[in-house]
Amino acid sequence: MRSAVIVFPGSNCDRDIAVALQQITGGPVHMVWHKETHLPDVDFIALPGGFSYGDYLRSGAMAARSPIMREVVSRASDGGPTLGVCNGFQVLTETGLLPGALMRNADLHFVCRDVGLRVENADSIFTNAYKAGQEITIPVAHHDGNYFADSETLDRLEGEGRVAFRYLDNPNGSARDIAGILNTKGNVLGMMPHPERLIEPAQSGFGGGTDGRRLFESLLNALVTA
Amino acid sequence: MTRAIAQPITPELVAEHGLTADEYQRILEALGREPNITELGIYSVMWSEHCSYKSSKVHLKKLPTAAPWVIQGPGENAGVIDIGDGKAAIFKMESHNHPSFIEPYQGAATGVGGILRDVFTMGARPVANMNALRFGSPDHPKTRHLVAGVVAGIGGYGNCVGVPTVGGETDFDESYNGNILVNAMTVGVADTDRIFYSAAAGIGNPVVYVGSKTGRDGIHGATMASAEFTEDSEEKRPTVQVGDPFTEKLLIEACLELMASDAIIAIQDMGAAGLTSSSVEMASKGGVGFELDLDKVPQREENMTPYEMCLSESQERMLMVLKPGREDFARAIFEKWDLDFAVIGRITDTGNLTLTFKGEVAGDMPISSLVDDAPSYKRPYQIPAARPYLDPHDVPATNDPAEALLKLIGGPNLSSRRWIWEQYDHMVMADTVQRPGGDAAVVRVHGTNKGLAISTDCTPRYCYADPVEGGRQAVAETWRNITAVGAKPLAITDCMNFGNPERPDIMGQFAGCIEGMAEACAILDYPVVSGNVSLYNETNGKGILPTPAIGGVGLLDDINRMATISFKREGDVIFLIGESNGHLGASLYLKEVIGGNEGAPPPVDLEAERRNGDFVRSLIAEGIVDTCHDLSGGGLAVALAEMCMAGKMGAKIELKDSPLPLHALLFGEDQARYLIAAPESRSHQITATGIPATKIGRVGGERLMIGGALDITLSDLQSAHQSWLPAYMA
Amino acid sequence: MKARVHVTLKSGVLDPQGKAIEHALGSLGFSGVGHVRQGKVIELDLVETDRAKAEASVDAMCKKLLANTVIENYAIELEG
Amino acid sequence: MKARVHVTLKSGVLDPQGKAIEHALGSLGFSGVGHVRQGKVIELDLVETDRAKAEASVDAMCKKLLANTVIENYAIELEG
Ligand SMILES: Nc1ncnc2c1ncn2[C@@H]1O[C@H](COP(=O)(O)OP(=O)(O)O)[C@@H](O)[C@H]1O
Ligand SMILES: [Mg+2]
Repeated sequence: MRSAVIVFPGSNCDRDIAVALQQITGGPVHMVWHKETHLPDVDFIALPGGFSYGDYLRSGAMAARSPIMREVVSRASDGGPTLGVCNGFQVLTETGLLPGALMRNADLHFVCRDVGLRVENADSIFTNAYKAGQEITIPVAHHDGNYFADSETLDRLEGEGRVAFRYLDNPNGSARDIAGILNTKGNVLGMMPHPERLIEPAQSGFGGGTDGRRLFESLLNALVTA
Repeated sequence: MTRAIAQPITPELVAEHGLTADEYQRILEALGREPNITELGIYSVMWSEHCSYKSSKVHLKKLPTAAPWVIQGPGENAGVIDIGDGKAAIFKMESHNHPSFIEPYQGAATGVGGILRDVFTMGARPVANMNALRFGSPDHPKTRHLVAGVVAGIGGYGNCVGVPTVGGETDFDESYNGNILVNAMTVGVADTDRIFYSAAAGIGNPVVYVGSKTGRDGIHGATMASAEFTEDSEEKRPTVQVGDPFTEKLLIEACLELMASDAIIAIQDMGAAGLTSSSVEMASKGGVGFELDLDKVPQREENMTPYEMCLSESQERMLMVLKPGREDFARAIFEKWDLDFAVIGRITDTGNLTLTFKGEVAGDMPISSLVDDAPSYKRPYQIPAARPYLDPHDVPATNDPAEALLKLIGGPNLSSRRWIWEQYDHMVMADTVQRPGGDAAVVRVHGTNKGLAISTDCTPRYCYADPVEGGRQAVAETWRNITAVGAKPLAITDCMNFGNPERPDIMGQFAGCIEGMAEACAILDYPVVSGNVSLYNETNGKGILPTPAIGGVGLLDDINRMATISFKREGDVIFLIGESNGHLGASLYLKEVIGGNEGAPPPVDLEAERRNGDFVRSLIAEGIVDTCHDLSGGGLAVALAEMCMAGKMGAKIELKDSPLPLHALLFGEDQARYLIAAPESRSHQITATGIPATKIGRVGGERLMIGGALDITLSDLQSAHQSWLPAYMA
Repeated sequence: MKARVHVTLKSGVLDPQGKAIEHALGSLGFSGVGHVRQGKVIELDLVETDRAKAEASVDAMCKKLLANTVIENYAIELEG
Repeated sequence: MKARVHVTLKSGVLDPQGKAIEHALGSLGFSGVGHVRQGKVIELDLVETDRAKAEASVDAMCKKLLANTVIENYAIELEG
């Protein structure tokens, strides 16, 4: 499985997700600079976490208008598997690939901690290694993770099974405890929690789980075995 | 602030620049003429306490700085130690106290930015940030606002840059009411064969400016940091600097990219006193002169004068000397990252700093006079006499030990700092293997199984009670914290925060703390490789508690053999390592429970520290013990409570007969002690001659029970411990 | 010419910052403060001197970058 | 009564957001855009109907909370 990680100025989880992809999928990972206009031939695109453009103006806004995003949008619209984590999720909503917006956390504080999630949809290419309804732990680290969309959109997301993950204990005020959502075709996932930060025991201080790993294993199942 | 070049130098102007008449006389002698205003400004910052260390130099010399693993001791931007496999750890701590009091968010943020630059300027990728914070009394009307701003500022900068903030310390004491302390530390990792230094070399080589443009930020910041606070400096509202962490992130990436080539001869960040101090330091270290064309300096504002450009403290800027002919190669990298790049001068053989502006010479000063001729003072000092030993029998007992414990762990000084560290991204880079909340943070050396253990510590109430003992203790506590996770402590950085050095009692605190630190560093093989001095931390003549904050770094050979403070298994046997003498002088029990503050601090037996620590570390390394916590403020009872809370598991402790009163056994702060826990099957291995190791109880249940003295449920412990700070900040 | 772009949240869009300010003002003892909203102002210096052209160009900037029209409204003010 | 508070950075204070927006507009192909600054607007609904009293009270809110007067200026506009 070949992956591309898009690097924006201010991305800071680009290496983390590249390491996770390399370690778990075993395939090559291309780091693609935002000023590029072409994507390499890959099976999967990741938009990493971080503070692209310092989160200035609106988080994800300037990155969403980078040259490479035209190409990302076109591949994703054609069904190309695309994941946005944290800032990557913000970028995806800013491009319109995913509905809604990520507002400032309700208590206005940046929040970094392990959070409990419920896997709401375990059928997607991103979540097939989890069980539906499974409760997992993955860390969040963000200032703008408060998911907002109008109620029709929220109803539609829920009705179509496009809520991938929900917070068990909402850390940011997100509407309907939403932590991650899929697009209509199910090939684009945006999520605030960082699966790449919990893929081996050391990252929990050897006292917790490695629940982030399954997400990358799901991709491997879907994109390689299929 | 705009001043013409031709401004006459009056005695008032000299005084306004923080220079004494004697110091001005030295300038006249060095130049052989009157300085112009730009030159006066430059002398004033270079000779300020902040840049020249004029009051502290004579004492700092006493600190041990060498060890076989030290690659670079004090004198460069940061200290460098060898951590094996061709890698080095590079680290330093720095204060941003005054700016943070005036504008807590930006003051703290730019403090983080500054210390990051000190580390990546040497070729290291920053891998961890720490922050040591001291605030005034929680009841003081400003405290809450300052805590909120400082924490948001540290997070705002570090989170954006993408370096995890993995630990620190947070104290509250009324002596900081008008003068908080914000000390930030950065640790980076570099290849030992790619470390960059600041000594300029090569006559004719280009001097290059990169990063952000220069504005009128923080002019006089460096002199401000060296002047005592008065009520009206709050009113004057000196230009504060605004940090731009986004640009810093780009600067890190661009510099590291350029550093992978052979283009750089020397590099230095522009810290306090910006362009001036960076160019003077680079030229002085290389024994060369610098000629700078100020018109070439990228400027953010119009009509900037030479004075302003030389003294501006605009952030996110660096100065480099490049190999000739490599300018275009370097420029392409900085342009890729959308950063300014300008060749602003060249190296000369004159030994002078020569500034030109609009075709005229705007300043011309011998570099040696700026650095070597800077005043150095042997200020009179009087180390305060050590307070007498306080017999624990003379300290009132509590009639409710459980309530005393809850008060301690639920009070300002020992309550959980979760509210703080959750605002810091402490996991970015995905290598944090021990998160905040333990004894030391551990960050994996990327791509290996090694870990760097980091802790910052200082107990100012001990330093006040006895500076020498307090200095020893601060060093020993970081050493202990690093040992407690299983790592070998290698070296320290320090941040010496004190009051007005012109007062012999304050200078005595300084000298005393240094004496104690020096002794501890020597005996523990734990040299000082970098540091920072912040003096004049006082308001209206009232100094802060002496606060020599220590940042220690150690190496864990294998992160799979790491200890944490949490109890892990029901039935594990708990041992207390070290001797308990029930020392309650200057203790937290005395301060928080009884409301006193007398007596000598606990004596630090450095030989015992070493013995006990080496023993504990070997148990962890051999895989016998994976649960360990050192004892510090609040003593045995607090440490046990913390281990229970971290592991969500109770413990049952038996108290043996002892001549000591119960409150001294529970809350005494004797040094060189650890609690460890291991399964029964391994517990027989926990013995060594000459090391006091006492079996005191077992892990298990949902309550902490200590003999007949105390019985508290885990949930009562948790709610006391977790609620204070969020409630205070709500 | 100078342009000022006011970006405000559409009504119905949750405004955590406004809400927090409202709450903070209350705890500081300011009474009689109802609904609080927070918006942005972006000031631009433009080389363009023709009003209509300037307006069109700033409008394009808003649509493309300055505002997220899913959640925000914007208004343009020109000066000079 | 409605109050609008405009909070802007004092001149000479670095405005990282403005700088980044300026740059982004440039890369999106908008030419002729000079200096860009970003500020905040806070809108408040007030129960107070007396203009002078409202102004004084909003001024106090600005000093205490809404503006960081070390680096920011503020201006108050009242309506209705
Ligand atoms: N300002 C802070 N930022 C991050 N972590 C902090 C801060 N203050 C305290 N901590 C963390 O809280 C824990 C307890 O701190 P402290 O009581 O100083 O520990 P110790 O007594 O072991 O030195 C440590 O893990 C420390 O890193
Ligand atoms: Mg400790």
